[in-house]
This record gives sequence, structure tokens and C-alpha cells, in this order.
Amino acid sequence: MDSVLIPKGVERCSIGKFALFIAVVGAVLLWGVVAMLLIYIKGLNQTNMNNAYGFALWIWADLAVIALGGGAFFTGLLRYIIGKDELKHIINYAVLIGFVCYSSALLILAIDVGQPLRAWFIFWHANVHSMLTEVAFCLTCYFGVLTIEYLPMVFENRQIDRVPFFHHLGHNMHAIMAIFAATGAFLSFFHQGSLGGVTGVMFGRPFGYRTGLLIWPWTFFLYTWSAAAVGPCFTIFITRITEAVTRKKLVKDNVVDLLAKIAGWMLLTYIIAKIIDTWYWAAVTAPAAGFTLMDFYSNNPGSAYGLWILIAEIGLCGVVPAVMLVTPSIRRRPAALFVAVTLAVIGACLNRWVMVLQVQAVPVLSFETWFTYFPSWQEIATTILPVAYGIILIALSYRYLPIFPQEQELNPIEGGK
Amino acid sequence: MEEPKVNRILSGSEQGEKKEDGAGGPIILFFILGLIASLLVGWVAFPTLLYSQKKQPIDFNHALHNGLVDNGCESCHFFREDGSYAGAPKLAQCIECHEEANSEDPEEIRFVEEYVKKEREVPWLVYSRQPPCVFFSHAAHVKAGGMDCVTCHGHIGESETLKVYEENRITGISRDIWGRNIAGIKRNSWDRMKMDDCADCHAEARMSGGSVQTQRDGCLVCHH
Amino acid sequence: MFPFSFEWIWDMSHMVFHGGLWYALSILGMGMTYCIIKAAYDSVKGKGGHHSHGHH
Amino acid sequence: MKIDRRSFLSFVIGGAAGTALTPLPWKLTDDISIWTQNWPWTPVPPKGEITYVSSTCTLCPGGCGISVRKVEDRVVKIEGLKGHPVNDGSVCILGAAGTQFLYGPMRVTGPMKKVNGAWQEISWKQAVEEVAVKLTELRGKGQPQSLAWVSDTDRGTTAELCKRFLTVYGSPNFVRAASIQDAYETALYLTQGNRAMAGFDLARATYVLSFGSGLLEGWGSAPFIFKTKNRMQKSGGKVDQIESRLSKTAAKADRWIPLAPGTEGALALGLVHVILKEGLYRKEFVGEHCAGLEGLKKAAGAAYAPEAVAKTTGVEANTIVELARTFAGAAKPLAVNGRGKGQLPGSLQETLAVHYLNALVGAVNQPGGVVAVPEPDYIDWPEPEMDAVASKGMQQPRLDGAGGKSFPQTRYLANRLPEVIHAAATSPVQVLFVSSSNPAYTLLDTQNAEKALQKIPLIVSFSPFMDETAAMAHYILPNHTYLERFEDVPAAAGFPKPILGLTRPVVAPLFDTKHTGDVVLELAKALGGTVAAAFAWESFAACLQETLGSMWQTLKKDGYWVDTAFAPPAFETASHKFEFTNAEIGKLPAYTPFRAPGDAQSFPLTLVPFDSMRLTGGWVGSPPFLVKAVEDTILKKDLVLVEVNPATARELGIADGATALLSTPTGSAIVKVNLWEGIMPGLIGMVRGLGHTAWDRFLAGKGVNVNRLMKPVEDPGTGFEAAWGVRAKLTKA
Amino acid sequence: MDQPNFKKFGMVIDLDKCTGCGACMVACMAENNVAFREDETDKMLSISWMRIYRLTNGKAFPNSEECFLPRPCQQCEGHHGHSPCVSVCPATATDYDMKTGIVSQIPTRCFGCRYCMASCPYHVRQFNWWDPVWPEGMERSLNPNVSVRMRGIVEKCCFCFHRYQAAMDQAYVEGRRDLEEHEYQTACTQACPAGAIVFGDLNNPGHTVHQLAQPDPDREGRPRNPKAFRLLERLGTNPKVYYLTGRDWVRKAGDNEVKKS
Repeated sequence: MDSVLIPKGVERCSIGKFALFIAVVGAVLLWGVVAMLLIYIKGLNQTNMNNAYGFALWIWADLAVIALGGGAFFTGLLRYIIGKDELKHIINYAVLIGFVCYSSALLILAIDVGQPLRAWFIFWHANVHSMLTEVAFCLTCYFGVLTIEYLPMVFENRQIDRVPFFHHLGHNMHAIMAIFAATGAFLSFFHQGSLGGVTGVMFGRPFGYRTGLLIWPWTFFLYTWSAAAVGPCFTIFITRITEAVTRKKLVKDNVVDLLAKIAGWMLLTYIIAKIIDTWYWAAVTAPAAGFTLMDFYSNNPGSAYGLWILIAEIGLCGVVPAVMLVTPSIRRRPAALFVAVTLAVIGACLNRWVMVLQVQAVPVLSFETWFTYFPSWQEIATTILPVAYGIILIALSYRYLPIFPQEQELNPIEGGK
Repeated sequence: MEEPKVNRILSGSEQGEKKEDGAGGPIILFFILGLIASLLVGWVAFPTLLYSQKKQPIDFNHALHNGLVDNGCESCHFFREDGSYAGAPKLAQCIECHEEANSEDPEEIRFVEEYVKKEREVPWLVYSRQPPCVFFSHAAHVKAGGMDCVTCHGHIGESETLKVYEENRITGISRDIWGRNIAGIKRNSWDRMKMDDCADCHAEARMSGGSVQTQRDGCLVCHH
Repeated sequence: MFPFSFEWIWDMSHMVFHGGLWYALSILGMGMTYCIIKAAYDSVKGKGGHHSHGHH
Repeated sequence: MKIDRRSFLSFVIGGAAGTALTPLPWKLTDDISIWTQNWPWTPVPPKGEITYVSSTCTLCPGGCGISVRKVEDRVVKIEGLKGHPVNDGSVCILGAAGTQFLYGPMRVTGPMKKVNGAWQEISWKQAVEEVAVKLTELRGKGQPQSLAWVSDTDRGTTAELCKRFLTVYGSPNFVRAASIQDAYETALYLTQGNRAMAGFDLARATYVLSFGSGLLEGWGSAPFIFKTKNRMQKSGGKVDQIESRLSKTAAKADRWIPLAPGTEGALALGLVHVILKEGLYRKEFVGEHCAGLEGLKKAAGAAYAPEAVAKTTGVEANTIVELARTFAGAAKPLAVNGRGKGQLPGSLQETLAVHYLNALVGAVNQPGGVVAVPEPDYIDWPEPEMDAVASKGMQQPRLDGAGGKSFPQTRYLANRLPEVIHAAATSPVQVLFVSSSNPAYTLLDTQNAEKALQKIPLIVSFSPFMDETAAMAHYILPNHTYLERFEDVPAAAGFPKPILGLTRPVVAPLFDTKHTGDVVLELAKALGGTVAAAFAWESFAACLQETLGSMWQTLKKDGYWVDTAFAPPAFETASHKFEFTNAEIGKLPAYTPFRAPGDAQSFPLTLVPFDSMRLTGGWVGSPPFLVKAVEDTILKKDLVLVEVNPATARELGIADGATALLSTPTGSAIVKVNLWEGIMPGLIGMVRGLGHTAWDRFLAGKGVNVNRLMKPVEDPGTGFEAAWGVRAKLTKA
Repeated sequence: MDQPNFKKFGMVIDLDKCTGCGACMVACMAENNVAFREDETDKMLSISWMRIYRLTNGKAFPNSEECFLPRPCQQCEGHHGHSPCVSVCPATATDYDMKTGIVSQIPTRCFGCRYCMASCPYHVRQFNWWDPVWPEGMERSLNPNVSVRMRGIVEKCCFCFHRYQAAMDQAYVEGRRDLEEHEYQTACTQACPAGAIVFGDLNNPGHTVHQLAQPDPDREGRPRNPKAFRLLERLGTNPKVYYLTGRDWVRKAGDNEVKKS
């Protein structure tokens, strides 16, 4: 019955099956919405945050999700500015994933603030010295860009495309997409960076504080770089999952391979920079504040925060995937590729986790002890909420929009033009 | 309604093309209709709905009193010894002159009957009442700054009758803070009492700004 | 956000920040305006939706 | 033309475009944020004229001057009264929270009667009548002495009115709640012949030796003690604290000397021994002003040689010798005692031993020493005429045994009431009046005390607050709070000069409460006859004004009067000297340190209560601000934390923060364990002031009332409550 | 930016005098309308602008020692007024005033992002997790000179600035422009029964705080009095609360240092 909406020349599962799938994910979404309403009505006492943990699960989710969404701007940069033309076969999906990530980030932020109804003060009464202000502005603007990049796909829906105005609008937007992409890349550089700045500038928090260049701490650049490296990995990661779910090949190997190669080199360079940064911080920055490296990683409850984190983040989820991705023979093996991108993604998430949570767990006053925190179910539900929302949006887009230009060619069917 | 639509979709593009030719006019028309309607709502309906009208308990005549007292506004709106500002006078002050009604004025008689005799405070509605988060120091402005009342309060001192008090239904704050003009346009210094209006004056007065953030006066000067 | 908000200062950091911000915003704004106007123009000028099919 | 989707769409788009050009969205956004800044459910305190009223705080015997800030008719803040001789502008944590007693949910808002278990509001008229009927009945039966009155003070006009009422009614049973003052009063009377309170000239002392006194826990008048102690320490003075636990006082002392709890007296006598043996005492003073030194030499004989004392106290012999020398060698030494806040009198012999130390070094009625501050004498009303019933009743012995043959020197023994009541089949106390006192909470072995109180047919509470005793009373005739009433406050605990403070109504009474003084007058009127005749005043206020006479004006002006030209009274003993020994003292049994009750086999540890400034331990409960300020090392959720030495905990196999079962011979309770190196191994420290069952939801049901776990110990010579701890057991729960 | 007429209000707390009694906490709560709840035992959920830390020397009985450290807002100046919290607030809800040296916090501007809490190493900034509620009638004890904070925003100590303004107003009506040392004192200073807290203008050599701390203007106010120290001096937060003590272990506890092992 919804066949009129499905793109020409591709096959989709029955509406019944689709509806069932949406219903299941929708239930999870609903759970999140309930938690969200609870928080809006009763306030942030519904969380397990406290005065030692002003930032917690949500801020981590924001940082992580935006890093992973970095695929959109970086792929865009490669495709439109640097001119890696093959990437046009995956850019749509990269944009969609980015769109999902960024809208999720904004949603979570809207739940996180104590006074959502006057959250617009961050724009109106902006304090330009605050990294968070930079984040807010660039994030919102870049979300605008992603919308601009996503809309043409929507216009390509068979029915919408029939409306001349939308048809032409989509066409024209395609025409100058390079300009938008460039602006997007510019904005992304700053907000990805300023997210790194958020903890990097906290000179009252020796675990997070970093020296830097001008007003920007090193974490500023590390975050941008890591986002550019991990974003594409996440795009590949999701593409592969989508292919598994749809039991179809949607993107040609050479495209994925190119993206993986670039991501690999980005990751390699990033992890080298990260190692240098960590060393300098451990050897110079932290000691200046009166801390040794081990002060940050020892005698805490259940030694949850141990050196293992550093090893896992930089070694297992940094160096390893980097090497795997830059080595053609490994990268070309689908299983290995999947493992590599997965590790990279975990690495980024782990990095954002310590930069948000551990920063606050570490005692700074000599007479205080480690602070512990475990999220409440409301926090968890509201963090899963965007995931559910993302799955639904991707499912809908995949079903009704020509997201994968190569799909028809890779999956020919009778009666397909 | 459903059927033709589906037809149109199935019967391809020429349908859509026909539509194009004819429909251009009405579409513009509807656009303009929507435009006008919303303008009316926003500029006319909204302001009238936003504010509730409240009558003052007693129609006080400033002009009359101003003529009778010897110390201008400060005769009734005075500073206490500790430097705080008394604001609207308490019944005790009024009684000093109004133990009994001094005239035939029905308002005065009503005042004496309902408040003086019953020893009830008059629930004046203060037009210039700022939100509770604002701590405005009259001493700093009047005593130290040598400003006169008119600059912020206008010529209420010459008014013979009290205008209707308009209260914002959402915020519960007097309309005079935002100003009569819904667009927030002001001609006189007393037309509006929002923070920006304070800021303007402080900028003109070249107050050396202590605040590192704003390079104006620190926030605590008015809010704590 | 605008020069008439209380926090606005005409100093270096503000110039840089708002410079970058408004530069980006204006590009996006102008870009979209161009697309919309041109799209409206095209559709009124009757470049029927179906013609342009195929060639992209 | 027909309206299709597109026309509608363009209408909407036009509308959106138009709306953006109106103030609507922008003004709305602004107003909504302003709404969030002024949420109607967030209170906004009304502005108004600010005034200050100076008064006197009665929340503890400290007698501090307070300056109460008002905004119009609201009390918003209580601060210390600048220039007041006791606290000079500063205020203690409880005093600062005073407003909460005025507006708080613990208030009793009017006279109430308990009708089968439930409170019923009644009129004052009915309340007074019904109580009066009971009293008349009692007199009719010729047992006026079975009316008893428990109060926290026996000084000031209100207390005198109560006493006068009892006298003309015919009952000798006015009982003052116990405190270290009992021991000091008796000690001063026995050795110096003065009926006086003990004051301490801390400011001019150069060395203070404290036998477990919580100088920083609320012993005496906290602000006065805090300030003077710090001042003398900053000007080179020294303070040594002898205590089994690192109290805040010990932590801030120049030296902390741990000793076996309860053996303070032995150590004091040990020091006396050394001082006498080495002849370190001030010859001129002792020679001139003291008698009975020989007797003292006997009392502190070989049994108190350093080695022997070291065994009992656990303080090393050479430390004892050195302490004695330091004490005697100091320019102006001063020894004080009374554990913690001094809420229990303890053994008289202990206080005597410490007092001897002071006498030996001339620290008696001298600058920097203990000063006998005579009881106020401004209240002299004409002797009341008494009828036969009254005189007969007054000849009966006191129910608590104070002043009787077994305790000739004692004046009040509130602690003995439960045992006396339990002893008889029907309670000898038929009617109990309770004013500003909370025996149902403060008496040791609380459950036992409660049972005793339950045997009393009629309990009338005058408390302005719903305290434990009020909760189990039959009538509550609520007094005004100290911010709503007049009160004369003679003397401030530990202050070395006679001082009289005036408590005055800062605001008109909020509720239907009545001054206890006025209630007494009304009761008297209702009883008629000689009882009524004894009270000529038409109101308490009038009575107070008449009583204070010339002082009234001074008090109204300054809020207090202090005798600046005060000189301590001469010794009024037979020898007109300070008597180390005399007939009366000779009658007392010799000193022996008391053991903590309970058998050591089944109760291997010892529970010792300690005091904290952040919790009240007396009749006044802690207001919300104090409960909020309590450390998380003392209270976590609703569980009290007990202090245990890590070594002890290791033996018990109990970890830090673990919940455990604490049991003593009188009861048991679930507690949390707080491992702390500041407490002596083998001891369990528990704070006083928790475990309330009444008051308000901010205090009730939190922690354990340590008095409930304690067991009374009677000082044989005086009947004083001499318990300092109780045997206890701690097991994992 | 430092001008001669600029004040730098600061505090000196004598830790050898402080008895940890908590009078300062309650005086502050009463003065500044701090709300209270039934369970306040989780100190990381409890709002108290003044908090008293308990320090121990870690030695075993009977050599254990204890010290109490009252912690108001440290009013960090950082470098040129960029204290850890001020520079991070996205909505300019907090600022550093060079005229008084006080770090403000404006409840009605704050929208509760809690970035300032994350960046303050002293846990001075506390969040209103709940609506402030007073038992029936108790709201009558609220002080009209301090705004009651609503749910969802951060609050902290501002050195009782409203007392400064009250004093200034009085000065103005009396035709004065400046204050005597005693005219502006914080609630905690006034209450402290131990006389452990001293408050005044660090720029004014006549004020006790200046004489006690002896701030070194060339080294961002580092105390020249060897008995004085500031919390976490190494971080460069440049606080205006100084602590005095004669005890070494207490002074050491004030900052972290890399143990040379």
C-alpha cells in the first residue's frame, strides 16, 4: 500500500514486517520519552548526578555522538572540496547518520539543562569566552547545514519529487552543495574542537586541563582530528550493519575501501598526536598542578579507573585499528575491517568518557576522595531514546528515499528500470 | 478527496503540469491571506490578550498631593535611615494627614472608610515594580547619582488620576517594565524599564565597568 | 548574540567569534534564499518536474 | 476556486512568515523565560522596613545577648548582640537557627488535651479549669506533695512563680533538671559555704587543665568560652585536654592526654598528690585562705601516688608528675571538669578533686580562677500565707530524696524520679508539671523512664514544642517561644560575673499560646484561698516589672545588666576559709572511679556518649538547620554512625561504613560504623541528640537516642547521675 | 585593570581557632535563604554555601589530629579575573567584578548547564536539584534582600554582597562614598563564636585581612605570611580566601604536591 512512496527499481520488505519493526523500536523510544517527561516535570533530581558530578552520562553521550557524527562533515569535505568523487556513493548515508547524531545531541542537551525554557540565553546572552557557547552556536549552525544536506534526499522521494517546486529546490541545493559542505566543514572544525576545549580549559581540574595554542587547548585539535578519523569509521560501521539487516550489498567495496584507508591514516596520525599529548600532560602539565600520572589512576573504589583505560583507549582501540586500516591486506578483509572500525568507534567513546566522567571522579582537594556515580534509569532511558529515534529515521529514509545510489545496480530486480 | 489524489499521482506528470498553470494565482492569494491574518493576530490580538487590566484600590491624585506637600516626591516616597527606600507609603503615613477625610472627594472618603477606619494597608499596584530578582538601589541613583524621579518614573507625579494597571498574564509583572509599546520602542527614558534601559544609561554615564565579562558594572550590582 | 544585547563588547574576542558566526550564517542564509527563489522561479516558468528527470 | 493542499500550505507559509514579523514569538519567548525566573511556587519574601530588637537567648543556659532582625513583622535573622559581655556580637549555631523555633513545624499551636490517645484542641479556659479541678481534688485528699514540677531552671521570675505555687499548694517537689551545675554548686557550698554558681575567669587564666570538659562542645556559654579560650591561647596561654576521645576540644587543645574514661577524678587526686608531695602549692594562698590541708593529704595519700594512678587512668606516671608540675607552675592555672556540654553532674567527688586542684594553686575567687557567682537576690516577694494542707504537705520529704538523710547536700535529683515512681505500687507523683524540660528524652535508660512517667495519672506539659514529654502528656498548655515572651535570665553558664538578661517579645505570639507565668497565675486564681492570695499580680508582665523594679529600665534599654564592679563573696564556712575537709565532706564516701554498668563478658566494649555543637542534647531539639549541618560522619540517611577505633574494628571484623548491631544492657540499635583513630580502642563513641521520636519530620526518626542505651549510675554521697558510659557489644548486622 | 579605588574583598580563616561548630554554616543559611530538606546527609546533594571539611593527619591513636576547614566560595581571581568558573559560563550568569573582587552568580540568568560546577575544584558551586520548599509558615523567615533560588540552577556564596549594598545605601544617604571596615562583614564572619573568620579589603593595608595574609601583589596575591596558605595554590586559581595555621600537616593538606619518592 505504501508502494507509491518506495523509490523505483528497489525492493523493500512488506509494510507489515516494516510496521512491526518500527513498533518494536518505537516501544523503546516511548520508554525514553516517558523518562524525558519525568525529568522535565520533576526536574534533574530524577538523575543520579550530584554536585560533584555536574556533567555525567548525558554530556558523555553528546560528546561521543558528535564525534561519531563527524563522518558527515569529513566525507563531505573529501567529496566536495578535495574531490574524492567515488565518495558520492556513500555521502548520502554519511549525511543521514550525521543528521541523526546531531539531532540526538541537541535533544540530549535540551534534557540536560536545568532550565530548558530559558536555554536560549546561551545564544542571546552568549559569553564568547566559553567553550560551551562555541559548541552551542557551531552545533546549531552545523545542524542547519546537515538539514540542508539531508533535505534534497527527502525531495527525491518519488511523490515529493513530483512537486516542481521541491524538485527544483532539491536540484538547486545539489548544485551549490559544495558551498554548504565547505561551511559545514568550517563549523565542524570549531564545534568538534570546542567540545575538546570544554574539559581542556578547566584549569581547576588537572585531569582534564591541557596547555595549548592561543585560546585553544590541545584537546581542541585532538577532538577535531579524532572526529574526522572516527566519523568515517562509524559511517562504515553503520553501513555494514545496514547491509547485514537488509541482506543487501548497498555500497561498492572500492568506495568503502577508500573511506577506510583515509580514516586509517587519520586515526594513525591522531593516535600519534594523542600519545604525545598524553606524555606531555603526564610529564609536565599534571605535575605542575601537583599530580603524578598514577594519582589519576590509582586507589579509587574497585579501581574502576585504572591504567587499563589508557591502554585500552590508546593501544587496543587506537593503535591497533589504525594499523589494521592502513594495511590494505587487512582492511580489505570484511571481517577485519568491521573489527577495526568497531574498535575505533569504541576508542573514541572511551576517550570522551574519561574526559567527562573521570575528570570529575578524580579528587582535587587533597582531603577529598574519589567520587562515584552510576546513572539512574531515567538517564539511561533518555540516552537510549536518540538511538531508537535514529534507527527509526534511518529505516524510514532507507525505505522511502534513494539513499544508496548503487543499490539498484548491486541488487538488480525484475521490472526495475 | 483521497481518490483523485491517488489518480493524480498514478496518472503521471501532465496532471501536475496542468495544476501549475492554473494554481499560481490562488497560491499567492492564500499566501497573502495567511500573511495578513497572522499580522493582525500578532500586532492586535496578542497584546490585548497578554495583559490583564487591574484597577487601583484608590484613584490617587499625585498632582493634588504634590501641591500640598513641601518636600516633593520624598515627602511620601522617602529614604529610611538605614538607606533603604520606603517606596509606596504605608497607611501610617497617610493617616498623618487623613485621620479624617479632609474633603468631599468620594475617593478620599472611600479611602478613609475602607482603609483608615479598618486599619487595612492599601494594596497599591506599583507600576514600576521590578521582578523579585532585581535589587535596585534608589540611594545609589538619587542620593549618590543625583538623578531625579522623572528619569525612570516619568511624570506620574503630575498625574491627577491613576491609570489602569496592566499585568502580564504569563509573568505577573507590570506592563510598564516592558513598556506600553508592544514592539518595545521607546521615545522617553521612562517608557521602558528593562535591563537594557539601565544599561543604556550606565553606558552613557561612562560608569567604569568592573565586570570582566561585560566591561560594565558587575551583575551583583542589581541581582543577588 | 546581537550588538544590542547587554553582553556585547566590541573587542577582539567578540569580533573573531561573531565574525566567524555571522559569516557562516550569512552564507547559509544567502545560499538557501538563492535556492528557494530560483526554485520558485523555475517552477513558475514551467520547467515541468518531469523534464528534468533523468538528467542528474 | 477550491482550496486544495497547496493553497492551504501556502496559507500556512504566509502565516508563518507573517508571525515572524510580529512581536508574538519574540515577546512570548521572553515572557516564558521570565515566568521560569518567577515560578509562582518559589516563595518571594516581601520587602519592608528592617528593625533590630535586642533580647536574650534562652535556648541553653548560656545567656547570650541576641539582636533579632525583623522585616516589618517577620523575624528573618538572629545575630549576636554587639557589646554583650557574654558573646559580644557572635552567636552559636543553635542561636543562629533560632527563627526556626518560631516558625517551625515543631510548634504546639494551642492548648490541647489527649482524648483516648488523640490530641484535641481545647480552650485555655477549659484547660486551666480541668487542671485546677485535678489539683483541688489532690489537695482535698490531703496529698498536695504528690504534685511535682520538673523544669530546666530554678532561677528567674517564672521559676520562682512555679516554686511559690508549689509552696502555697503544699508540695516541696520542684525538681530542676540535672547538669554539672549541681555538682559545682554542691562543691562550692561544701568547700566555701557559698550558695553560688561556678563562673570561670578563662580570659585571665594562662593554663587550663580540662578534665573532659567540652570547652568547644558547648560546655558553659559556647560563644563566651570559644572566644576567651582562643584569646588566651593566642596570647600564649595553654590548654590541655584530658579525655578518652579526640573531641573538638582535644583537637584544638595544645595537648591531648587520653585516659581511661571515668577515671578523671583519680587523675585529679593524683595531681593533688604530686603537688602536695612536692610542695608545689601556693603556700601564701593555702596558708591564708585554706583549712584542712592535712585531711586532703590523707585523702590523696599513697593510694594516689603516680604509679597507682597510672594503673587506673592509663596515663603514664611521669606524665602525671609532669602535668602536676605544669599546672602548679603556671602563672594562672585553672582546672575544670564536667564531661562534654556538662549535661550530667557526675560524681561530686570528682568535681571536688578538681576543685581542690584550683584551691591548691589559688585559683579560687582570684583573677583567672573559679569564681563563686552568688545566686540572684532581686526576687524578694512577701512570704506567702499557707493553709494547713500546704504546711503539712511542705513538711513531707522530697520525693526524689534530695536534701533527705541519704543525700543531705543535694537540692534536686530529677534522675531519681523513675526509680522512686517504680518503687511504689501507685505513683507517688500524681500530677507532674513539665516546663522547658524533656525528661522522656534526657533521662538515662529512657524506656524505663517512660514507663515510670506512664504510671503518672496526669502529666501537664508547658512546652511550646511537641517534644517527647509533651507527646506523652495528658495536657499541653503551650508557652510562647522565647521570641514571643518576656523572661528574666539571671546568670550565664560559666560566666564569671553576675549578669541579668532580658528576653522580650520580638513579635506578637503567632499562635494561641500563653506565658507559663500567666498560666500559673490563672491556676492559682482557679484554686482560690491562700493559693490565690499568694499571687497578687494580674499578669506575668506586671509581676516581672514589679520584681525587677529599678533594673527594669536598664534591661529595657540595653537588654542586659551586668555587675561590672563584682567582687566574689568571702568564704562562709565555719572557719571562713576554703575547707578541703570538714564534717560534711567527711560524711561523703571516699572517691572511687565508677565502672560502666554491665558485665564485661557479654559486653566487651564500652559505649561513651559525646556532645556536638551541631546537635542539641538537652530539652531543646535540633531545628532543621542543625540537622542539615550534621556531618556525614555522624548521620547517614536515618542511621547514626558510631566511632570505633580501627584496631577494635579489626578484632570485630567490622569494616568502615558497615551497619552493625549495637547492644547494651538496656537495649540495642542498628548503627553504622565510622572507623576513626581519634577514639580509644575498646570504646564506642556515639553522639548525643539524635533518636528523637517527637519534634518535626526533620529531626524525628533519625539515629538513636544514646540515653536509651545508657544505664543510670547513682553517686552514693549525693544521688547525682554519675554514669559516663555503659558496657556494650557491637556485632555485624 | 587594578585601580586604586578598587576593592578586593577577601577572607582570612584561622584554622587553629576554628572549632568546626558550624555557626557560620547556619548563619549563612539563615542570611541567604538556603533551603533544607528532610535528608541532607548526602553532602553532594545538600546545598550549603559554607561547608566545613574535616581534615585528619592520618596518624594512629593517640597521635591522631583533627582540623576543621570552613570553605566559602574562594572568589578566585585567576589571571586577570578569569576564574575557573566565570570564563566557562556560556550565558554570562556569573562574572568577576574588579571593583569588589567578588565572583557573582545570578540565579535568574543561569539556565543550569552546570559547566561551572564541573570546573570548580572546590565544589563551591551547588545545584538546585529540587524545588526549594519551606514547611507551612516557615517561608516567613526568608530574607527579602536575597532572592530565593528556583529549581534547576546553580548557586553559591557571594560574600553576602547584599550586606555590602545595604551598607553602601546607608553611606549614600549619609553623604559618604566609602565604608569603614566594620560596616561590611559577611554573615559567617559576624556569627563565628571563635573569632576565626576575618573579612575585609585585601587592597587596603589598614584592614586586618591585609595584615594577616600579606598578599603579594607581584605573585598574584600569594600570602607572604608564612603561616598563611590558599587552597590549591598550584592550580593558579588565585583565590581570595586565606587560611592560617601553625600546623605543618594542615598547611600541606591545602595543596597537592608530587611526592618525591
